[in-house]
Amino acid sequence: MDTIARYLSLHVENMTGAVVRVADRPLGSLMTILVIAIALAVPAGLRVMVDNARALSGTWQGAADFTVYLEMAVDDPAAEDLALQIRQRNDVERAELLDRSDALVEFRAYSGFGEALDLLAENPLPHAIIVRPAGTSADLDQLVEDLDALEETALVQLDTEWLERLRAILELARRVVDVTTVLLGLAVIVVIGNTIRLEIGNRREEIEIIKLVGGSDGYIRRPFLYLGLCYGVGAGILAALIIVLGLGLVASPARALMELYGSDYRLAGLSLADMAWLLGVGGFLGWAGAGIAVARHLREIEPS
Amino acid sequence: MDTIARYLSLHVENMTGAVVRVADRPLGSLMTILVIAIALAVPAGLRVMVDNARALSGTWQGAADFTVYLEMAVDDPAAEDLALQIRQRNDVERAELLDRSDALVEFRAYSGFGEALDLLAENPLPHAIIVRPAGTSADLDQLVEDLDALEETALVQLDTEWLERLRAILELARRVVDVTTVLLGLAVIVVIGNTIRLEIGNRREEIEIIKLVGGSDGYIRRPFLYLGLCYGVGAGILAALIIVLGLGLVASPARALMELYGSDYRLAGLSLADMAWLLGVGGFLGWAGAGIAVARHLREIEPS
Amino acid sequence: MIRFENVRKRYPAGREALRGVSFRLERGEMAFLTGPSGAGKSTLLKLVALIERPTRGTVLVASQNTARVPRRRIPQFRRQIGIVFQDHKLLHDRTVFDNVALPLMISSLRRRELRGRVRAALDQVGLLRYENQFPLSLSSGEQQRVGIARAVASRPQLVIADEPTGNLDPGLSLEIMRLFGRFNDVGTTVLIATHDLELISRMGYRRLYLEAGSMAGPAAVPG
Amino acid sequence: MIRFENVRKRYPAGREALRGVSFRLERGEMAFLTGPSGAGKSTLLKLVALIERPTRGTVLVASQNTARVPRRRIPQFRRQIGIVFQDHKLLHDRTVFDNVALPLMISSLRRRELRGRVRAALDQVGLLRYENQFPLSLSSGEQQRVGIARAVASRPQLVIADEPTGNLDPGLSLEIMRLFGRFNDVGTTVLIATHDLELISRMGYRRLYLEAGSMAGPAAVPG
Ligand SMILES: Nc1ncnc2c1ncn2[C@@H]1O[C@H](COP(=O)(O)OP(=O)(O)OP(=O)(O)O)[C@@H](O)[C@H]1O
Ligand SMILES: Nc1ncnc2c1ncn2[C@@H]1O[C@H](COP(=O)(O)OP(=O)(O)OP(=O)(O)O)[C@@H](O)[C@H]1O
Ligand SMILES: [Mg+2]
Ligand SMILES: [Mg+2]
Repeated sequence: MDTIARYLSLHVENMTGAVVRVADRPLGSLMTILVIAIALAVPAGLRVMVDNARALSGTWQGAADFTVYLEMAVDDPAAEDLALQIRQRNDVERAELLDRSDALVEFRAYSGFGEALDLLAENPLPHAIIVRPAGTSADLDQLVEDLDALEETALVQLDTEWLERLRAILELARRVVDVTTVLLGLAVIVVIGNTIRLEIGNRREEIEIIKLVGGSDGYIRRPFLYLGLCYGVGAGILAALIIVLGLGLVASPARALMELYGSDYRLAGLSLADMAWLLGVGGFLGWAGAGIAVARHLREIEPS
Repeated sequence: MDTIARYLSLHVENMTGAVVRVADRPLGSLMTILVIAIALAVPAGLRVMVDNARALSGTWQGAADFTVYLEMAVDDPAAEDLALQIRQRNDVERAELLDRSDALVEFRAYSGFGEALDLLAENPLPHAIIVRPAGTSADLDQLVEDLDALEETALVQLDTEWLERLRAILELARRVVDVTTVLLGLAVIVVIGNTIRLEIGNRREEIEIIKLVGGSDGYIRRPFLYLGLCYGVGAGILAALIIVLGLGLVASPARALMELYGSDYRLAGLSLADMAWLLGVGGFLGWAGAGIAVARHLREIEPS
Repeated sequence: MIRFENVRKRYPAGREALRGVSFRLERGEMAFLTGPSGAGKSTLLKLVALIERPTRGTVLVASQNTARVPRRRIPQFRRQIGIVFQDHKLLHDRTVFDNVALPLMISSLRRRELRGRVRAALDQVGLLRYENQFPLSLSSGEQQRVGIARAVASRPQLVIADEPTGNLDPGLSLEIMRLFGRFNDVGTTVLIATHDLELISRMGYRRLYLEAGSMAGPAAVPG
Repeated sequence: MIRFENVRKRYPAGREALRGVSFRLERGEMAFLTGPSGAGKSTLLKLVALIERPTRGTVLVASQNTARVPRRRIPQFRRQIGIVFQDHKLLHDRTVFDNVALPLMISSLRRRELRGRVRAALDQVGLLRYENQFPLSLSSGEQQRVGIARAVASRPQLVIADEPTGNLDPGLSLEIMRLFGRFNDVGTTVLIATHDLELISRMGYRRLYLEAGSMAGPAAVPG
């Protein structure tokens, strides 16, 4: 019992020692923490942006609905009949008849050539059925093939080009962010490891002396690990702050973009869970970086 | 003459001394250089990506051409006449008549609803004149107004929505990259300053001793400045390498994206000028960071 | 307590600091180690404290063969020895009190007891009034005495000291040597390397004489 | 060469190390500074080398009032003084040769001349054979002698030494003191703080005696 209490008090002592050391040279420590914070904030911030873009792309278009255009000759009752038939398929979630006149309105709204269509002499559109598939993309191919084979069908059009473009852009952005994340995560470990390494160098004499009077490796190692942890957690907090500020800076062009799409989507900020993540990752990287540095460099220092 | 020669030899000695010091502890120095390189590479790499996207968006659509749809009643000779008239305006660079039948073909190709148009009973399109304006966007408003006022004109359509969306996205990306650049540029200075600060701490005894035997501040400062320079230049080189590798990693999704647009645009890499820039910026930031750290911390160390 | 058997020490640089040294220091004994500069005195003490390991021969300390103490057991091994260093080896960013308390903190001594022991040790070297000062604000003689206080604060069974009076005036030197004598009186084994021949001739403890890495004279008692 | 006029030194901690010291050391003179531990010997030498500044009173060195030497001129000021430190103050990552060469490099001496002077200085302290060794591989007496070689290599007009024989055996101590005597013979002013009363009584130079921050006895020659 007593031993455990003493061990704990030793730990607490080390921890406060580390905090004191950070607070003791406020500027130097703040600089270290700032660098780590930036290295954490950049990928986290970029990730928030990409997540936002994804959520936004979700609001732009539902699932990959597609349109079945019927022959001009198909009349209203036949078209409605067909829609019902399609709706009953297993691989179809929804199928709605778009009346010729409704279709023209729809076409105007989405084609981007809206006003140009006012110039048309008569409604040139046939009936159309809008289908939302239920299955996977493999099922989709089969479904399209089936519908195309119907004799009433003039054309099946998968209007997914725009969505695909967007997905490709986001995919690319995600890849860029991934590369950045790996690079900067590496940077965090190296910065902390490096700082601890130089810190160890600065305390070379102290380490030697403690070894000389019988301090074990664990005793020497502990304050450095706590120091790394302090750096990491401090950096996590600061990173959250930087992201909030950074999002503020990009908020205005983002809003401009939203307006272009007539969207009332609001940019999502950093959630509490994200912040907890940042703290956790910061603390872990700090501890790990310190551990690596200590393991590498503590043995090198032997009294002579 | 002799004094200058000695002074120069002192400089050379310091420079080689710095290089030797970097090479002497290969791992530690490489770590420092790696961090700085990452901090340089991330904004530079993102910048390259955004530049690419801009160049690409340039190939997608020329200047902001717009279309003047004529009344259905306007016949071929009258349309041709009007096109000639428009072409002669000062604020118009080019004006081309798009024949009704040609227009249908064009419409099919660009609207994304191409095949759906095959279902139309007859050509519903009027003649159209495609106008490329010559002046600024202020002139443009006047031009559009004038053309809209012509009695033959049914509709003037500025089809710039897609381009505007793209520009907004790129503007947003550029803003994000700017924030990132400032943050990471700051990080570079702090990392170098911090490293030099700890390096100075590690050499505290040496500095004290040199001061005791009469070494001037300049004599003590010089090797640290060269060390910072070495870190910066080394990091610049490594950053170029990282960018080349990073671009390699995002090349495949980028190509997928290009294919979606049917573009044969090839991703531009890092030019020699960019690399020179990286080296220059790295070297400058290295020297500056070291200078700041040295100025701050050298005075603190006085023999006692 | 200490037994050297034909110990040789050759440093990596190639210089041979000890060339076959054998002697024995009994539990509770006190002895002075003398010899000219570069004779190997510090080297001998370093072998006792496991700061260096012998190239050949056997070093036994408190019945343990030092060759059999693995790296990770060295801290424990050192805790039974109080060492006074030629260059003090004090921590400059801790107070005199904290410096003396260091070995006790490492052994996780209870706070109350630690305090008592540290102050007793400081009192013995006459520096109690400086307990809250930092080492840099002390004269070198004062620093040396802080080092002595640290070495004895944990009441080790063996104390080794490398020229503990090098920076002290003759009067203080004698006093410090008498202090070591008092530790010896209560059973501590003491080995002191010193140049102060005049001083030790007055004190009459056993003398070990090293010259060019070999033990000479009547002091050498083959193990 | 050195003139103290009613010099007082109070350290920030509040302790008064010198309480009104006046004395004069003529150009070409050699003197020993003695006194018990904590008397203020090191403090006095630090005032000469501008490592500390007096709280009150005037310190003149080589006809310069040290109070009038601004911070940025201190390096130049120090280059005219050779200093031997109590704790050697050697650079551990440079060879013995480079350590001794340091003050000469700082004065941008030509390579050829530098080499000659360094080797001559090392020869004088009997360590020429160690020129390519690193300080850590030397015994402390050897390190102390390297420090002496460094102090005299630039042939300064004034040499001050703080207990330069603290880690040396009596024989070597005498030899080193004689070496300082020889520098003095060729015109160098020398001031040495030491505890080795027996030794200096044999040498017969002037003695300055400090006690508790005041100069006492016949040595004190009011400025
Ligand atoms: N780490 C080392 N590497 C190489 N040689 C060393 C090392 N330490 C000591 N030596 C050499 O071993 C010899 C004995 O050194 P040691 O320090 O034991 O002498 P000493 O008797 O303590 O001398 P002093 O009285 O001057 O302190 C010396 O010649 C010294 O140069
Ligand atoms: N930097 C400092 N700050 C505060 N007090 C100091 C400082 N340096 C020395 N002192 C105090 O001033 C007094 C004189 O110290 P000094 O080092 O001059 O003594 P000394 O004569 O050289 O002693 P020794 O023979 O032990 O080296 C001592 O009481 C010491 O504690
Ligand atoms: Mg020794
Ligand atoms: Mg002193």
